[in-house]
Amino acid sequence: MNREDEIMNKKKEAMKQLRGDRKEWITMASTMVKEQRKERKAIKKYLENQPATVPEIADATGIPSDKVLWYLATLKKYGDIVEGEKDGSFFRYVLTESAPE
Amino acid sequence: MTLIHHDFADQMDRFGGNTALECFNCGTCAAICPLIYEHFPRKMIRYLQLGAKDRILENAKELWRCLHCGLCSRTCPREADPGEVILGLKRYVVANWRKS
Amino acid sequence: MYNPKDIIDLIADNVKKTRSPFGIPKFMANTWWKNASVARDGEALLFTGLMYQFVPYIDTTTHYLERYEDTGWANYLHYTKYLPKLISGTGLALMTSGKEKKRSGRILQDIVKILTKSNVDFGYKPELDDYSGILLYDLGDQDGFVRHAENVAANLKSAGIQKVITVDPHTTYALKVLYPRYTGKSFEVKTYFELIDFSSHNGSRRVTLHDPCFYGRYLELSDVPQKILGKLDIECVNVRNSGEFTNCCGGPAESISPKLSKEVLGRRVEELQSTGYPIIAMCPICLANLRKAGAQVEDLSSLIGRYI
Amino acid sequence: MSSETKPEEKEEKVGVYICYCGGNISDHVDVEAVRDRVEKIPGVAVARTNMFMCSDPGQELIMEDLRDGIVDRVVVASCAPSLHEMTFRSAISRAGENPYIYEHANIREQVSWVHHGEQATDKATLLVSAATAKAVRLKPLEPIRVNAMSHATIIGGGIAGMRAAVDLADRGIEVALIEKSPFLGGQLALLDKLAPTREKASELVSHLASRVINHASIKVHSCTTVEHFEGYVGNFKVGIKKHPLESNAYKEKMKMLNPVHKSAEAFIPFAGVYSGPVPSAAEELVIDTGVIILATGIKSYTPYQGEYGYGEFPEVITLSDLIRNLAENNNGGSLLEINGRKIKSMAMIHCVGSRQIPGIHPEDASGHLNEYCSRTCCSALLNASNVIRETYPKTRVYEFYRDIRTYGRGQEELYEQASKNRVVFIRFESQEAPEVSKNGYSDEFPLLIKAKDILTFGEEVEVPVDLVVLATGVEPNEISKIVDMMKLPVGPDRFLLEVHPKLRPVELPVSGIFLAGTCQAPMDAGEACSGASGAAVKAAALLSRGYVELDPFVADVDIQKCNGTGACVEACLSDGALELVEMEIDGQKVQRAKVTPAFCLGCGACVAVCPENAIDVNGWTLKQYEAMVNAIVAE
Amino acid sequence: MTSMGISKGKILILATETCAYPGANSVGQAHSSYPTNTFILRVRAPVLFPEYFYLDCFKKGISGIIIMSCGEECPYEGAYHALAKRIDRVYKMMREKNLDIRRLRLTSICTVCNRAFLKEVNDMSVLIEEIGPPEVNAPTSG
Amino acid sequence: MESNPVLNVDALVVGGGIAGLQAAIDLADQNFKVAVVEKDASIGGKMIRLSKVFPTLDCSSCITTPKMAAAAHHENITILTYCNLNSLKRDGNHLMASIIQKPRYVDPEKCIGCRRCEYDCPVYVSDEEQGGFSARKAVYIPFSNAIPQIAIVDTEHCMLCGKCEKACPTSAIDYFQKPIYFTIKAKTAVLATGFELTTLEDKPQYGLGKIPNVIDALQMERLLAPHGPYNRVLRPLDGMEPDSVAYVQCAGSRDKSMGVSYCSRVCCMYAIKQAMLLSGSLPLADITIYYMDIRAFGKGYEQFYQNAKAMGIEFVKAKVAALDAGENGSVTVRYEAQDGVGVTMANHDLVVLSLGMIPGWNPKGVCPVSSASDKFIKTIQPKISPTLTDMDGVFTAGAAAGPKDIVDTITEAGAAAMEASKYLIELQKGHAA
Repeated sequence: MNREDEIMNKKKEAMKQLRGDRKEWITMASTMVKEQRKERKAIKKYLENQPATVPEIADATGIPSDKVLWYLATLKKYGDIVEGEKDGSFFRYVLTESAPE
Repeated sequence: MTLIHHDFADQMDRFGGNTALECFNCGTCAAICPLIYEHFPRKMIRYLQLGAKDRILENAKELWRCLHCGLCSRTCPREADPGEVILGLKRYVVANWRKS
Repeated sequence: MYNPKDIIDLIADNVKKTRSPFGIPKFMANTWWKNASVARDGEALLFTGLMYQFVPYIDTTTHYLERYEDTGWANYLHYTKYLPKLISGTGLALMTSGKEKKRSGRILQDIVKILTKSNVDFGYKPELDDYSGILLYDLGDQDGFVRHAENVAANLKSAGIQKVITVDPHTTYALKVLYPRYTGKSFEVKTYFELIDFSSHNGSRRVTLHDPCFYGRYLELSDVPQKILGKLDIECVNVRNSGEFTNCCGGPAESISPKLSKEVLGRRVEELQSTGYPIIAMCPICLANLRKAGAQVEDLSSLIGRYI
Repeated sequence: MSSETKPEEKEEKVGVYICYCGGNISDHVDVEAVRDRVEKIPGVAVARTNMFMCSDPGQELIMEDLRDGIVDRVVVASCAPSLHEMTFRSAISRAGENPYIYEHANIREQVSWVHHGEQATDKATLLVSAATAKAVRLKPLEPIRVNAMSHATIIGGGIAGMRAAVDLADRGIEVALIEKSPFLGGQLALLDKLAPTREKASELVSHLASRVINHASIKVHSCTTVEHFEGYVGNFKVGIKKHPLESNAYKEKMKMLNPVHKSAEAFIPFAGVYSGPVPSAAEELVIDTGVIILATGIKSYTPYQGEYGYGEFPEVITLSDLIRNLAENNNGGSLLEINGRKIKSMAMIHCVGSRQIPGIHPEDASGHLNEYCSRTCCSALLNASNVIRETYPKTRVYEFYRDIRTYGRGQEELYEQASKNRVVFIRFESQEAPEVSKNGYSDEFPLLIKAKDILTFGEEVEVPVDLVVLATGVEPNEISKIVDMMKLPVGPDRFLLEVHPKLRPVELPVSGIFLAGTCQAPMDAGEACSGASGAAVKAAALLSRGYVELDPFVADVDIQKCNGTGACVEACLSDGALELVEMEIDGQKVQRAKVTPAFCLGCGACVAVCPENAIDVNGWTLKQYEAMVNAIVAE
Repeated sequence: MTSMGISKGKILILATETCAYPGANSVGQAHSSYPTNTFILRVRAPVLFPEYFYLDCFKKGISGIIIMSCGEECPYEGAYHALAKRIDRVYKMMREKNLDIRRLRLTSICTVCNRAFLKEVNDMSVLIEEIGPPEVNAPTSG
Repeated sequence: MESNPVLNVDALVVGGGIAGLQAAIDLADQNFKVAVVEKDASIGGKMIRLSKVFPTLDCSSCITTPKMAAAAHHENITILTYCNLNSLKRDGNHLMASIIQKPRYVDPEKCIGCRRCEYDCPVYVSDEEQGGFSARKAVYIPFSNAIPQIAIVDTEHCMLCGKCEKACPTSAIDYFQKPIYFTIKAKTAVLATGFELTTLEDKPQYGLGKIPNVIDALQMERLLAPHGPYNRVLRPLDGMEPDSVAYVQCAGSRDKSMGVSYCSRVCCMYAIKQAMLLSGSLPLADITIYYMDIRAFGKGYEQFYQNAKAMGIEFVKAKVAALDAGENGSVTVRYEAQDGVGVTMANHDLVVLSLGMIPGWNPKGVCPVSSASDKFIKTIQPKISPTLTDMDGVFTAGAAAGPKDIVDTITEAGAAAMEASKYLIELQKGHAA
């Protein structure tokens, strides 16, 4: 076993240990991320067909409207959507072309 | 016009509920009161503050709207105990009725 | 709205003459114990303050008062003045149905069962069980209240009573807070539910508690019933205005303005019903009032009584 | 156009950095388009953008380019230069370059906040282009270093002046404290028990005054006024004049000086601490000093004749009158007694001479309105009410107010205490002020106050009273002479105006002059001391090095071009800044202009008159302006 | 550089560092709009500019110049007086060259003179729209 | 005490908000060595999180960043972020501060602030810096103008998936980082520990934080900030642009039923400021401020208030008694209209609670400095030496010693620096003698 492998193995061991120590947090985060992926996907999928307002997305996806807005604000921050035209008192949100996932 | 009696608040001491002057008239008691009735109970408390005896006696009946539920006293930001002030006024009015 | 002066005079007069606010002699109203197996002697005295017993009469009174309040010709006929007088005393007793009276009695009988199950050493002496006078206090008849309270307290003291078990919030407040303040006589006062000591697991259910103002705010006792129900697998679903911030049921306004009382009641019932669960009351006035609004409501003692 | 000796044909490398300002700019100016266009301007080596140019990563962009040698001139296009010119200059310094190779383009206050659409982007481009044209012509400059005297002159011997004096003296700096009266203590000495803690004003004043008087490093000049001012930071000259007592207004107060106490450190109630002998004859002196702290303070507003019955009824007095009465009369009875009259009921009226509203309140003789809140009167009034109610339980107190402003620590408690003491509050709107009139109902109370009371649902309330107390606000002291001499900015409220309330709250635009206490705005004693110490710390920092660095923006003579006509010397506005000196050039004795940088104001009056274009102001040259104009007119 | 969208005649504003320049910023802070053909140069004191500077500007195609000084409040004592005299000479030279003297304005703008600032720029903007660009023939600079 | 590494300075400043930074700069400018200890991952305190500041309406970021940069780059100042003060005790002529630097799980020397880790991290975590209205990642840079620009890993939400480690161009991620313990030895200290707000949950009548579209004033600051979560003001329930916004003043001050009897001093002015900014961004919206007394006591404040009135912002004199959820996401405000009909219910699309200021730090158990009955740090000579605490050589400034606005805070920070520098000079003299 060469020295590099040895270091790698040691790190793997340490990571395993760390994962064990933080098990509770990791499980919680993983569950949360799973849920988030699902919801994010649903929102984006709906937006693929047409720009939409928060209530429209909420109606279509069944995700509570405050949560929809929270996702949209974040997606906007990371460049996946942009704010579009205003419709009454609401803005429509538009998927950007480069949006991954 | 409301006429002021300088010593009324002190005269109220013997009827209890003598914290009326501690109220800073924010209106919480009126708005929180389950009766949802105009300015009640702050209106009566205000008359007491000013010593507007006549106004209190004219409107005395209103005092008995109070359910003595204590919500106003519990939520009063000044801890001026509006509920007890109203009870004190009831006693004052009853004493007044009995006197006459 | 009725003239408070008339009501106060009437009640004060009734209490003076009959020691009952409605002018109904005690022997007529307080009959529940005859059908209950309750000892006379015990370490603590069960003191009902007769509130539950009066409820059926209050209902009847309100029914009439409501009919004539603020009607122009009622005023013209001087009904506003004479009506309250008309519906008090034995006349009132005759107008009130026996069924209602029985229902009230059952609550007290349940309380006896609950205390017994909790191994509380208590007894009941009808001759010592008196009206507390609280209504006079609330209405501002301070002199009348103090006179009456001194009488009641002296009675208890001379019978050597130290510990008192109460069953309703108004009487509890009177004995625990007002008597020491205005009569100088103190007792060790506990409500019956503070003494409950048993648990039961019969499958969970949910109820909505309506905290009475005196328990929730003045006496800060509302966490006690919650805990006891928890021991019985009963979950309490709280509305926003509960505990220290509970909302009045409107009951206390009945004698002065049934209309006002009804408005307040309506708002409170709406809030309580919003949970969708049955409502639990623990005060005879709340109980009667909420029932009047057609809510699905029962007394705390009735609910607990079923778990014995 | 005269022949221009071009420096060596070295291409300047300008870096242009354009800020988004988090949308403040980029919402109206297409920042990326500006960048694209500017990049093409000759001389621009690189053009970059950032969300916040002033942020650390933004500054790092510039510093990296400088360190890498990509650029040697910097233009930042962002907000107003007053906000961030210094920020970017210091970033350049940190990158090891001369901070004066910097030019600022203001594309926020003067573009994105006033223009919209495509034209905003176009104008921003032109402004950046003009800045670039100037930047190309910038040369490194060295700041002018002048020795700074470790000496401070403080004008005003009130609480703030004394606080600053003690701070600086303790810090090892010599201090001259100038006070126009024979007493130290200013307005604070006119008070008694202070809100909210009821500390005795006399004790606080005495404590600080005794430190001032006994401090080896503080020289107190009482009965003294400032008559003359010149110089620059680190080296000011303050001409002062000491006045004998005949010439000023403090005779009355001096009479109270008990002959036994006619020595320094005696506290005279409602006057202050007597700080030493009054000069017997006028005397003029000049103080050489490094910095100046203004602590010229405030005075009480005087109600106009008839304002709430003032001057009309003897029973209407000011809060100052009341405080003095309270302190001086303690009859021990259950009723307050003022001017021999037992006060059974009295009214306090808030906001007299404060929070005045155009159209409602009349302007004073000089056309001013005090639109500001005087900040201290609510607490002072409540404090007085409490003292009265606690000392004279039978005296009823009514307070007529607009808003109760007990904002500070322990002040809301004062308000609550007043309520507990059964002071009755009546609230009025400014347009329906209470009316004070003769009481027509009874002889028991001479006056009647009528007010439309908001707290009583807008009903009119009538209060019969024996006494009306007006809570008069404060106004800055009359210091127009000093303002003119030192060229100080004054705000619309007539108080001295700081450079920026948050960035530089105790500084004035004239370097080396600071603000302490109430000459800046109404304050209570604690706040005035805070302000004074805040000014002192800035002065201490400035003087701690023994020298001061001045902006190098001063006139500079090109000896090659100068032919000694002297037109510049004639045009010069600052004594001593320009002179003709004899020198030898090519073996010939000639006259040439010479600049004394510390005195030069950098105004450029000399520049315009030189027939040879031989003089210019460093950093602001005529050539640079011409280049900017060329950039603006370029298509 | 591409032709700019700002096609109207251009107005040059010489704004003093202590008064008018912060005054212009104060207009910005108030988000009050004014024409875009205005170019504010920050100056320490406009007394720096010789007579020919103004004439050169017109020659270069500037349609109007507003000097926004501190007026009598000027921190450089005597500068305003010297400036005023100079501007009188510039007016004389402008007349000689047939230039409408309304193209040059000497004003005082303080740090909070929002309304005065807006009035000056708007007035000048209206004026140059009305009278068009300047035509200068003779050489001017010394 | 363990033999922790020791940092020797003249002055320790606890708290890297505007008060601490100003005090540090004023000390450092006099050539004293200063260490600033900040508990958050960035300096800047509450001020850097605001939109604009009253009464000048300057952009808060634009005023704070120069001070942050000036302190961070000052040769006499050492900034220590993400550090907790464990204890501050006197030891003879010195103060000994025991400090724990929390692990960022990112090597500060290597991180270049490029945020690639943040982009690649798959976990969305509610971003408190944005009022919880949008998300950040489990590895993130606190906010755009944070100083220092160094990422931190939020271990509570980290899955240890390794994506950030892969994305980092400088191998700065270190999952095994441990807290660092060290000691600061100083001669004097300035406590500038600032304030926190009461919470939306503190008053049951205001809905315990459960009524949609009831937010606090700091959340509104984020909605108004140019780089806020939505880049505009929207209702958090459903993204609607509000037509009517209400401010509930004294929602955490002057209210004994909540245990806060004092005035928080800044709420009137920030509510007016926000109202003005709102009327700029939502010109058609109705804006109402429910208040008891408008406390516009500072320089230029009263005029600011009068301007707001002239702009059409409605001021209603009443303390709001209760809030309820209304129809379609609106909020019902219940109050007594004092000159009108009495009890009134009004509906608004968005309601902002002007919460109260409470101390940001409790010295108990950490440092023998006393708090007053209002729980803020006690000052012993509030009139003539307002920054003195009851611990010799320890001074306080800003909101640590009671609610305070920015202007008063900055001035007071200068005053604390003055006291501290005098104390240092006294010490030097003592040594010389």
